[in-house]
Amino acid sequence: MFRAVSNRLGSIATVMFIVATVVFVISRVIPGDPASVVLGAAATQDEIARLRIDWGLDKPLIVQYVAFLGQLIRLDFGTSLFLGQPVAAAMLERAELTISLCILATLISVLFGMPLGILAGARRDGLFDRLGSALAILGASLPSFWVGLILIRFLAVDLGWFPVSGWGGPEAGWAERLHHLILPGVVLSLPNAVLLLRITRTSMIDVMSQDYIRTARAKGLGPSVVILRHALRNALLPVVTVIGLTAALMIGRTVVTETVFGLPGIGNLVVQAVLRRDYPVLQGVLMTVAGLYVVINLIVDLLYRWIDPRVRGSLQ
Amino acid sequence: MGDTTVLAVENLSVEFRSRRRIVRAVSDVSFTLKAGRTFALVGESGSGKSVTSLAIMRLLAAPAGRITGGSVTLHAPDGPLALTALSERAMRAVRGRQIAMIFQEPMTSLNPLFTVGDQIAEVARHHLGTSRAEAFKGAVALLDRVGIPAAAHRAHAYPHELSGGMRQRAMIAMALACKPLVMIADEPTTALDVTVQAQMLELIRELQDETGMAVLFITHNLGVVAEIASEVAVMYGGQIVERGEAGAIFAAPRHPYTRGLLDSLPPEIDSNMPVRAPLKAIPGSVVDLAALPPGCRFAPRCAWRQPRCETGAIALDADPANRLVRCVRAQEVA
Amino acid sequence: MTSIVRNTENGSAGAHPAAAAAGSQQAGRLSRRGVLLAAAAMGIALAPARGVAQGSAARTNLLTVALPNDPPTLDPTTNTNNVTSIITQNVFETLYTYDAAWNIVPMLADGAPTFADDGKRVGIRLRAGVKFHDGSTMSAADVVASLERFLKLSPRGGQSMARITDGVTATGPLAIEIRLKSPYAPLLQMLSFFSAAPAILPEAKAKGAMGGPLAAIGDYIGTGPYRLVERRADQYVRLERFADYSALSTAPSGYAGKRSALVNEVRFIPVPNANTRVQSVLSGQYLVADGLSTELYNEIKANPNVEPMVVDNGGWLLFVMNMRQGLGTNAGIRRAVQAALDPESMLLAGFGSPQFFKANSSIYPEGTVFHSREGAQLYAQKNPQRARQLLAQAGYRNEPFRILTGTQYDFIYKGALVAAENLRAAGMNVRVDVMDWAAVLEKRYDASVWDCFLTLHNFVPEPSLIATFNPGFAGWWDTEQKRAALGRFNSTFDPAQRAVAWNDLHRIMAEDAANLLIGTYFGLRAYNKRVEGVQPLLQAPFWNVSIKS
Amino acid sequence: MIRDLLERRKLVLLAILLLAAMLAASWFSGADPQRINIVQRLKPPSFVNLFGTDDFGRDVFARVAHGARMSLLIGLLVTIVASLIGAALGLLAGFFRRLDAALSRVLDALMSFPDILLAIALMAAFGPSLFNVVLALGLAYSPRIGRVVRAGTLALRQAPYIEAATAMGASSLRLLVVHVLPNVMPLLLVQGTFVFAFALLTESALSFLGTGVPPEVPTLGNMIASSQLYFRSAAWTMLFPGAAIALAVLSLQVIGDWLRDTLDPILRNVR
Repeated sequence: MFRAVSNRLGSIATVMFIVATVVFVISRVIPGDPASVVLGAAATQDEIARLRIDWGLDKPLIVQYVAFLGQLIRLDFGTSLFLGQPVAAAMLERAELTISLCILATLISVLFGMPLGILAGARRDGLFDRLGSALAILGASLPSFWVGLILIRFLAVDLGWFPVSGWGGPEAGWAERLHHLILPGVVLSLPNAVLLLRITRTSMIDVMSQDYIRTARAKGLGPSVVILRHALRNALLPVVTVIGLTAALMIGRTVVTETVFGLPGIGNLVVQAVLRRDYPVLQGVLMTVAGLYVVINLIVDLLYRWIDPRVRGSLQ
Repeated sequence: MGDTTVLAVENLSVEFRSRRRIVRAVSDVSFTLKAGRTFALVGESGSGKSVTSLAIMRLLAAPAGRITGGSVTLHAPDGPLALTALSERAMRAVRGRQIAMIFQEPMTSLNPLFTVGDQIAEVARHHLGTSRAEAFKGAVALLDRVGIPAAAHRAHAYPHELSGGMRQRAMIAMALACKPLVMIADEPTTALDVTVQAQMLELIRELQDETGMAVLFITHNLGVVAEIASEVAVMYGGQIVERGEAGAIFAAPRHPYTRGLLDSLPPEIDSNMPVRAPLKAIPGSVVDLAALPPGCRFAPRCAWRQPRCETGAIALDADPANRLVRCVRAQEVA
Repeated sequence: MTSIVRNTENGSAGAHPAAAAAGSQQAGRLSRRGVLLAAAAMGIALAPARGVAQGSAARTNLLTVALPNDPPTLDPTTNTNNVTSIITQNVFETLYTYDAAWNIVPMLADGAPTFADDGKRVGIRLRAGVKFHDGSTMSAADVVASLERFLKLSPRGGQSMARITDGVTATGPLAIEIRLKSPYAPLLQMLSFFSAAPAILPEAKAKGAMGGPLAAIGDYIGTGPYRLVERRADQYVRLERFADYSALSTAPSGYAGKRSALVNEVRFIPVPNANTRVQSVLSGQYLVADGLSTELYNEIKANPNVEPMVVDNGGWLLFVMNMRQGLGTNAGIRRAVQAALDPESMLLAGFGSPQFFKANSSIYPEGTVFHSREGAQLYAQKNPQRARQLLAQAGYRNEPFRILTGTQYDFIYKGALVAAENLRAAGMNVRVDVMDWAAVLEKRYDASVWDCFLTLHNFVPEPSLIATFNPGFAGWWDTEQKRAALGRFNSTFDPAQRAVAWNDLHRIMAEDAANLLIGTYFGLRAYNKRVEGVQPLLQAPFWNVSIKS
Repeated sequence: MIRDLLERRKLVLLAILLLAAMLAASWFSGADPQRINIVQRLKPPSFVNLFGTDDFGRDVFARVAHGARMSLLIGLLVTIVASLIGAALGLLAGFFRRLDAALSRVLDALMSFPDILLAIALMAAFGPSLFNVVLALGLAYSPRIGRVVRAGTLALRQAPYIEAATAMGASSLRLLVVHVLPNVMPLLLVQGTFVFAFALLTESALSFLGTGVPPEVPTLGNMIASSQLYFRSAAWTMLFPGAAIALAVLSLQVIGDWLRDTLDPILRNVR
């Protein structure tokens, strides 16, 4: 067991190193410089130069790169050039919103994707199967921001059922917070729900054709018991990994959803960081997101091994 | 035990219907299962023997598979039950309770994510409503009864932790959970190696003597039939071509197909069988159930073929008293 | 760049779709209850409650203001960002300010300044008993330290003024003196205009931040009617009423006179997406939305409970040419460009309808001191043929004429596209280089990359405050006659002579054709009808503003 | 299984026709998508302007037609770039055990960035131009293809005919190109179709965020981004481009699904 985890950690370390290098190169190659953005259009050239020196942007790239890696080891992402606060603090302030949004979106995608997938897979080419596949393909082809704008227009502005943007002031309780997160949650969950539906359906079809399902029916068990107890648990194995992975990839998609709905989360922070050339924040968010993805990947992998008794015993 | 009939299959016919093809998998099959005795259904794959067993259990893949004729009647102690007429819910009460079934692939017939004990206990808890602990204790007893060593420990094992033979024993234990009247064994020994095969047959015979249950044994291996069956029916192209007492048929097959099957057996396996002609294979390939010839379905491959074989349908008529043969030249074959 | 971000901001703060709406102080509370999200999600979705959506706005003592972007910093002195000024003008005050007619009137100063040594030594007396937010009372030492900080850090006027300032000293507990190297006419403008402003801070705070922006929230101590309470970047800035604010007794007029905080809290929320910003005020989620696109005027007008407000002195568009390198150095080509441009269609493309702009040749409108007819005949020639001749005479050989632009402000982007069409009609080989705002701002100072760019300049009450006259400003317009006229304008005190000098400068601007005036445009904002007291100013203050319940 | 494939063929034909129509629409749309006519701005759909006009007075139908062609072009180019990089990485990683560890770490690293995030960062780094969008998205999607090709190559490596070819002394390069590549092509084709669909969506999202193709290049994403403001007063400026993207992605997915199922027998032994 230990050997399996240690070489996984080894590979994770190399992956994170490559990620760090890619992030550094990207952020340093971006044209446009943060100093001019902070000082405003009327600032003269020498003021901009002075600020660049303050931020150490004038040092040769190699020096900046080493400094960057040094900071990373200590998990210190440096201070935002723009927000005047440490990057870690900026992310923490926004993490709560993004994480709540992702949890809600994952729940919505599970609540809609899986049951439909199970029903579709249980009886192949049945009504649910056709309906499910049609919904899946349609859902996967709608651009999320377009759906967001339409929802805002009709549900928020015309009907007034939901707030238009943001997620309530500091005094807002979690009920109001939630009310703000419903529409973005739905938009964010769309691609995941579709993926879950498809994966669950394929997995169900595969499991329903297995011999032990025929055995279960031969034991006289009713269809609901056969599906829910015997088929579902086996079908969910591959689905669990997908839920884990898509939750991680979802963070990337929050960028669009948070922009459409004006939510001050991490997704929006990274767009700002790019547009304001706030290198430290860009590096911090990209590292965190990539790190999160790798960690979630590991957890899901271990989870999968633990659930499946066939593998649990012989953890190679 | 005498020979009280437990299960009667009369003129059973099954079809698989898809948009452009109708496969007549089983045509007009009749036989009866007697308590304490084993009835064998023999034939090459595609002869309809497995479909017959699934039809009895009403486990045909809906909506394609359908029973299009005949009936299956279970003579339970509290009165006969026409299985083909039962509602799905009523049939569920029969499956696993009065009629149990074991399958060919022990490796995949058990749910990988549940312990063996749980899967056996589930039958008792479902049908008899016994408590979880009691059912599990029963399961351990059954495992012990079917010859699995250290049954109490093994009950907590997962299927992948058992050998093929042990898993098949677990399947048998599961089948016995509710002391069924009939056990259908669909090629239970095919996937096992020869030594384990013999033990399995011995186990089934013991259990049968002990419980008096009727066994429908489905196989393509004539050697196994000789070992275990008292009565046998040979199926070809969805029809029974010959039915009768096992020993008699082995000694004097009256249908060309049965004869061909026996001739293709390597002699040394059946040392107690007089050596007939040299090893011969049956020419041609199995008939296509979607394009059945008019007359005898074996005619295209039959050495004794005559024009009249291919005109009208051939009846299954009693040749000597206790033998049925579906061949006009049965006399000459013997 | 989400292209539709209408903003009359002069500064750049290239923020575009920054996050909007307030974050949560009770961070801990929600995450502990994260697990209830699922059950609640279903419950809430089924019970649409309009009230909840506007929960925070319903209270009558909370004024929510949606702004186009999140200010990079709240320091009133170190940057020219328009959103920063809008917020901090409620927190800090300056020695002088403007009344409704843009006359300069005392604010923290106690009366007009005294001039000695023919204008080189300026004495200013200070009001007594003015309270800072931290309870201390304003003294001469505070003002001296604040002005020194202004001279050192303010990019707008401070640094150019610093070159001709010997020093600032306290001549008494409530009196200071500014010693200049030469008379400086725009001095009072510099001490009044609230952008990169000479905000008055306690001495300790000013001295503590001589190197850069104020760091902690606690350092933002001013004398204004509201205190800065909390700032969560990209989420909100919260100001609270300052109980013992020392108000003037004179009647309120423009920025001058009595300022009173009529609401408990003013909360500024960045909502960069223009569409979302206007929807949030139309749906009643926020009470005020600023920097809106004039295209939305009709839609706002149609809404029963929201009032549109056109701000007539929004700013003006300038077509700046590169005098340091490339085609722009050739005067003939510049005049050809001047002849080819059609300001009317450039403005129509950007602002939607003539109701929201004036295609005129003067930076300041009729009826104001600085209105000028000079250069009118060179304005809006819309004459591609004449341009073609001028190009031939200037020896133009079809080299690419590069227009540098970004999409941060849609009226700049569209104006640039129309200008490109006009120049192409005159036979020029035009290339439009579009990039995001941060890159535009950087590239402006790289003379090798562009030939011209269209930019905006916010309304400023006095020409000396116009940044583009500064020779260091991108484009590097620095001809001999311009430098002389600018020198005369800045050194004379006598208004008549200043008007003459200004007219000369206006004429030279048209003749040099380095900075072509395209026209002036109006700003648009919208506010809920329950809000009273919002003034039609570009940087509208939020004192003397109340909410009807 | 076979039955529903035949039935779906009609659907796939329709999808292919739709994509072809979107590609060709720009040739017979008549109006010039770039012609600015301020007086005609924001006119509702009419016979003159089938999809109405936008805030510059340009004909929306012409712009959607050109936009569709441009977006599809970008999608295709991205797929090609992603396939080239992905296939190269995948083949090398799959075939040469020594390279496998390093290359698959690189694939994992790229894969750990959500595609849109990586694209945004690359776009900011490269600056907004058509070529850069294709490069950025191509890089972002290359690991998705790389992993599939690697899996395919790994599976094929033990295949008897590969061993036979090696036995006959075939050079690894020849082996890769002649033997492995053709057998991995179906995998590439299926994955490529889905990458094409995702690229369309991501390109439009990039344009919406303002970090995509320069605004004057009429892609569908740009059109939606710039028409947000007129959603209430002139909804057609936003609805038609959005519908066009949805239809294009829908068609690509139908084709992708069909390809995967018809090529399934081949894939099955590889998977």
